[in-house]
Amino acid sequence: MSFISLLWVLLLGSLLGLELIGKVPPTLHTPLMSGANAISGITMLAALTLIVKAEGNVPLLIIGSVSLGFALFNVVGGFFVTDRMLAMFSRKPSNKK
Amino acid sequence: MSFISLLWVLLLGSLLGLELIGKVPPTLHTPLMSGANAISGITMLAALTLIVKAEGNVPLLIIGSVSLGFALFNVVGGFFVTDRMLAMFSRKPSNKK
Amino acid sequence: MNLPVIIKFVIDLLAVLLLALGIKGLSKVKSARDANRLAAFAMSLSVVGLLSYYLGTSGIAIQAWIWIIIGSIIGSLFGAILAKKVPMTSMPETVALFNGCGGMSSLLVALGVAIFPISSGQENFDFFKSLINEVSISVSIFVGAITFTGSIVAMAKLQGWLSTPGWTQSKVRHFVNIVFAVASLIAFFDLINGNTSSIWLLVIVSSLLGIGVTLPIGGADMPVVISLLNSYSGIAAAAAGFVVDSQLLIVAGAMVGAAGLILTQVMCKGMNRSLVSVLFGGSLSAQSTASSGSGEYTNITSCSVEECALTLEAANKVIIVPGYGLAVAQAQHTLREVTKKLEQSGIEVVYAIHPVAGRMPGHMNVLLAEADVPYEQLKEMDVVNPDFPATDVVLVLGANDVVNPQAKNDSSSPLYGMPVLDVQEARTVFVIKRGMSAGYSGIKNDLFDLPNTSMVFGDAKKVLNDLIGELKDLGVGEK
Amino acid sequence: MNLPVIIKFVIDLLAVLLLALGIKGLSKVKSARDANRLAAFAMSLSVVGLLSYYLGTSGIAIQAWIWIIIGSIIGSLFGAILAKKVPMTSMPETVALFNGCGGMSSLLVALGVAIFPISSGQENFDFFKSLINEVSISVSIFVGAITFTGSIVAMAKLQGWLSTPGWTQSKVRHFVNIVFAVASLIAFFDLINGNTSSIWLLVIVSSLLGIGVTLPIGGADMPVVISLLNSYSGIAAAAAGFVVDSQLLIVAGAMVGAAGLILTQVMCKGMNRSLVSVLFGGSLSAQSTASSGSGEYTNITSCSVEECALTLEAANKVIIVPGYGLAVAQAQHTLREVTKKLEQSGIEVVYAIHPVAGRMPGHMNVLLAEADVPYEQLKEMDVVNPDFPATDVVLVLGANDVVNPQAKNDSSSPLYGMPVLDVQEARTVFVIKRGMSAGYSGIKNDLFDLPNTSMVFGDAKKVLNDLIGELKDLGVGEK
Ligand SMILES: NC(=O)c1ccc[n+]([C@@H]2O[C@H](COP(=O)([O-])OP(=O)(O)OC[C@H]3O[C@@H](n4cnc5c(N)ncnc54)[C@H](OP(=O)(O)O)[C@@H]3O)[C@@H](O)[C@H]2O)c1
Ligand SMILES: NC(=O)c1ccc[n+]([C@@H]2O[C@H](COP(=O)([O-])OP(=O)(O)OC[C@H]3O[C@@H](n4cnc5c(N)ncnc54)[C@H](OP(=O)(O)O)[C@@H]3O)[C@@H](O)[C@H]2O)c1
Repeated sequence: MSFISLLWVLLLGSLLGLELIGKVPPTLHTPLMSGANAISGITMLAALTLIVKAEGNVPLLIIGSVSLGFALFNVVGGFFVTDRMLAMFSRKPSNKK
Repeated sequence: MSFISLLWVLLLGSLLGLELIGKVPPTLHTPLMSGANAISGITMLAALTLIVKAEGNVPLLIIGSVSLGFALFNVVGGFFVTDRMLAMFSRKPSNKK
Repeated sequence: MNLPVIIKFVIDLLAVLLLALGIKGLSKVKSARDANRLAAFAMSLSVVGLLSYYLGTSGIAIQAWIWIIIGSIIGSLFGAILAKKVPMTSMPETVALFNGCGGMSSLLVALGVAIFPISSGQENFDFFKSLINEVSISVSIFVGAITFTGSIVAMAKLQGWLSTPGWTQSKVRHFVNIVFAVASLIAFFDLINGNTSSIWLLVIVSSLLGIGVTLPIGGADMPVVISLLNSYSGIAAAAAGFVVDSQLLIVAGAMVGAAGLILTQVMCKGMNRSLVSVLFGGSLSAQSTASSGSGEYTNITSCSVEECALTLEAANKVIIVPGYGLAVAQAQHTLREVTKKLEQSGIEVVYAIHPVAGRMPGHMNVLLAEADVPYEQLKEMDVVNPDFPATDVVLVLGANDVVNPQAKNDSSSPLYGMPVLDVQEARTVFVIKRGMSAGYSGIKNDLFDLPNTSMVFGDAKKVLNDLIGELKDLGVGEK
Repeated sequence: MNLPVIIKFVIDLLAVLLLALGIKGLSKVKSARDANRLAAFAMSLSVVGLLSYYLGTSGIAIQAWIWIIIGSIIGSLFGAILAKKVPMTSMPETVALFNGCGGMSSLLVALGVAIFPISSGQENFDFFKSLINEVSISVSIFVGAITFTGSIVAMAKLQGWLSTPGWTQSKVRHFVNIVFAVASLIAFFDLINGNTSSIWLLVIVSSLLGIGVTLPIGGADMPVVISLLNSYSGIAAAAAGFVVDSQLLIVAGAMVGAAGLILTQVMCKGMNRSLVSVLFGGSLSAQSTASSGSGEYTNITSCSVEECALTLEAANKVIIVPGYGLAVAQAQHTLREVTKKLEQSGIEVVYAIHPVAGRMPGHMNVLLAEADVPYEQLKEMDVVNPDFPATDVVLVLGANDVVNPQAKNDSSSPLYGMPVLDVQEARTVFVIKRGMSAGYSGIKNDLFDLPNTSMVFGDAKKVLNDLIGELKDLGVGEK
């Protein structure tokens, strides 16, 4: 039962993802890609779990830590760079002032 | 765990429902309402389950059967009536022929 | 994890996909009809999935089959007959009735499970599991009962079987409803605490709550209420899904519940209303009798059917504006006869359809289509509005708010911002209604005061019948 | 079901809601920036949820904390520095790099779990559970490795570190890739069968597959490929969610995976390409060298920078059309200097931005904003198109396809149907590019043959620098 429910969660998450993006203006394709990319770094949670559950197994701790590093590189860098791009777009209102 | 997963299913189903309907032209409000209403008769599955699992308990069988009747009244009537309404709208193409 | 489980999962998954596609498709004109059929197919698929699962595992007893067949045949038969027979004018009450029965079904399932606990097949029965069970049973009963009684009241009001009692318009009703709500809550917690007998209390007070909330709401707001109750019946289905442990039910119920909520919002917006004022504001028409008395008309021109016929005879282009009153009078067929006569004399006739004209959104299209008005003659508001200046005669038939120029000119008006038909720009406007009373919004209509507007008082159907006679006398439409 | 579980569930739920809102908001100009921050907040929230859950249950060892802190600090630091430092012209490769690292992270987690099976806290360990575990580990490794190597290749190609080897354009590549795919499949099933050593085979062949698929694709198609790989990294995250039993990971991964797929489709459409031809068609530019040779130009006018400067000096209204070539030449700052000079002499200057001009969709806006071009001067295609007939001079800077009139006139052209800028309607058009080679689509540009078009050959940055000199000599912009 639990596994079936997880499959449902997978299916519904996918359907939701399909629905969430309707029309995107071309100007936003790149920032949206970059933002979604940052979100895909959510694997950091898996890396964290690995470290916490490693129970002193040093090789596992190292693998987990490296994995966490990669994930956070993706997440932090991704969000920052998206913000930088979007900051360029949103000069509109600041110029109108 | 299983219950938590069911809650996730509930949440994601709701989010999906929120996303599915974007802009509906007013002409379709009534058919959409009526069609969605027919779908809510999905409780017929619960009624069926009740009957199958009643294990010869007659009052339960009766309750299940009445419940099934109500649900199917909703489902069958709902889909038919929606189709009748939508048939009226879709005269457009048949007139163009 | 055996074969039946896998098969059922795949079927359920497919059913959910198709249902989602169905709901999505129903919101687009092009795909709506196919989407409805798709959803119907998905529902049958889900039944096949469930039955095949039980056939593949525990089996289904003969006795169970008998009750299944009895229940389905009776339910489907009545549903199909009603759906075929019901006139298009009664759509709102029909949808309300169907919806109420859906709620009743959830209520009954929950009651059945509560009274005769079934073996759920789960071996690891624990306290926590039973708590969830009781919560979902209570929710299912609560929401199911509200949906049922609320929908039945809505239906009765729309059918005219029930009027709005005066006391429901006073503040007392809020007090009464709060009492019901609190009582439901007490019964709810009592039930979860294991006191099974309070189940009947819950059934009764939540039924009363459904009645108490719906009764004060005016007939014109009913579409919104039905849509909201429809959303509730989705929630009831999802709760039933927790009771019988079915993800499919949970997903489908949640989808309908959420989509219904959005639709309710969209509907409110389309009618220039807010959900809060619909639910707690009481009947608009009750409020309006007061305010419409204070709106003073200063320059009303009333005229006879004969005059109207004479003007029509001389016209080249006529626009018909049908409204709520036409639907109430069920005069769409008579109207069609009038317009046929005009067309036969070479007069161009067009129908201007406001999106919320009638009793439900989109209702007017359905009514006129049923009266065999050719689709090409139905023009949507945005299309027809530029044509009014070049129009000789406009016939406003039981419409009021949708032709009120205040919506454009008077920013203090409650109608302000609602898009309207610019009938006042035509050469002559005839307004056919029974008296000077206001429309749905209860607001004075500036149109009636304009010099180019004449009122023709009387029931829409009667006036149109008279008009047919007059036109016949004038020889219109009899080349 | 204790308190930590409930708290974690609520936090996870909130995080998913916010992430969904974030993805949705990122697709609307108004809300994009806030949505990005919202998503970032949701991610931190999810970390807090996870850590507090473990603190509340099994606790977190000091040693674990140390490794957590080391990993996070190093990763975040490098990420933040790169994100701050990287020039806007290198956005595509930066996104590719980040994406690849996300894939690597999923790959490592799966490897770690596979090599050192951890106690998952589940007491009822059974065969079925371990099967699921192995499948999800394999999927995570497979998709993670492809994402990683594919993204790194994409980055290297975009940076110019890697060119497209000739053999990858022959049919051989399909054969090679099929071999890799089959080998992955074998390793996959071997792994599920319990043969843990084949994990390394899986890592190697899926890495090779990622390289083999990405290497033949031309640089201009890279945005699509990166978007697709981004979708993959979502799938890898979802698979990792199955490995560590986290619904949050599954939902977020699935959402990103599906949204990435849609975005990939939308992007392809915006560039008039199909996903299949991007993935299996090989490099467009490799194909185009052939076809562009066959496109014969009959009426090319070439002119010097001096002539161009003279015409500019006499103009009243100038429109700049920046394209891919401008981005490659990194000439946006030089361009800004030229336009400043023109403006100072009272010439009206406007930039016409085609949606897919540049190296990525929306790239041009970012580049010009970085060069401090005032936002008011950036005009979108639909807005600027009617202005061309009233324009004296158009400067086409390293743009080609986006100004090709074939897209409107020639229904047999592969470009047909793509919206373009109607530069040919201006009085004079100067096209600044290095030679006669074709653009991204490899198609002859009819614009170059028109009598009012003159070519100014040379690297965009060099030509613009020369132009500054010439304008200075003419005394433009020095009142
Ligand atoms: N379509 C929908 O979905 C929907 C749903 C709910 C609310 N609404 C709201 O309802 C309004 C609809 O506008 P509307 O112009 O169609 O209707 P309306 O403003 O409600 O006006 C209807 C008019 O018809 C007249 N009438 C009633 N019965 C009649 C009969 N038997 N014969 C002749 N006339 C009759 C009434 O005047 P007398 O009493 O003087 O005859 C009344 O003024 C809008 O405000 C809309 O927002 C619409
Ligand atoms: N923006 C995006 O998201 C994106 C992504 C992928 C594909 N695309 C596609 O790319 C095309 C974009 O159109 P476009 O007009 O911007 O570009 P284009 O059609 O690719 O043409 C670019 C032109 O710039 C010239 N060029 C290259 N380097 C130069 C330099 N250093 N100095 C001066 N000129 C240089 C090239 O000619 P020479 O070699 O003769 O100089 C080439 O003809 C569209 O077909 C679009 O569908 C766009």
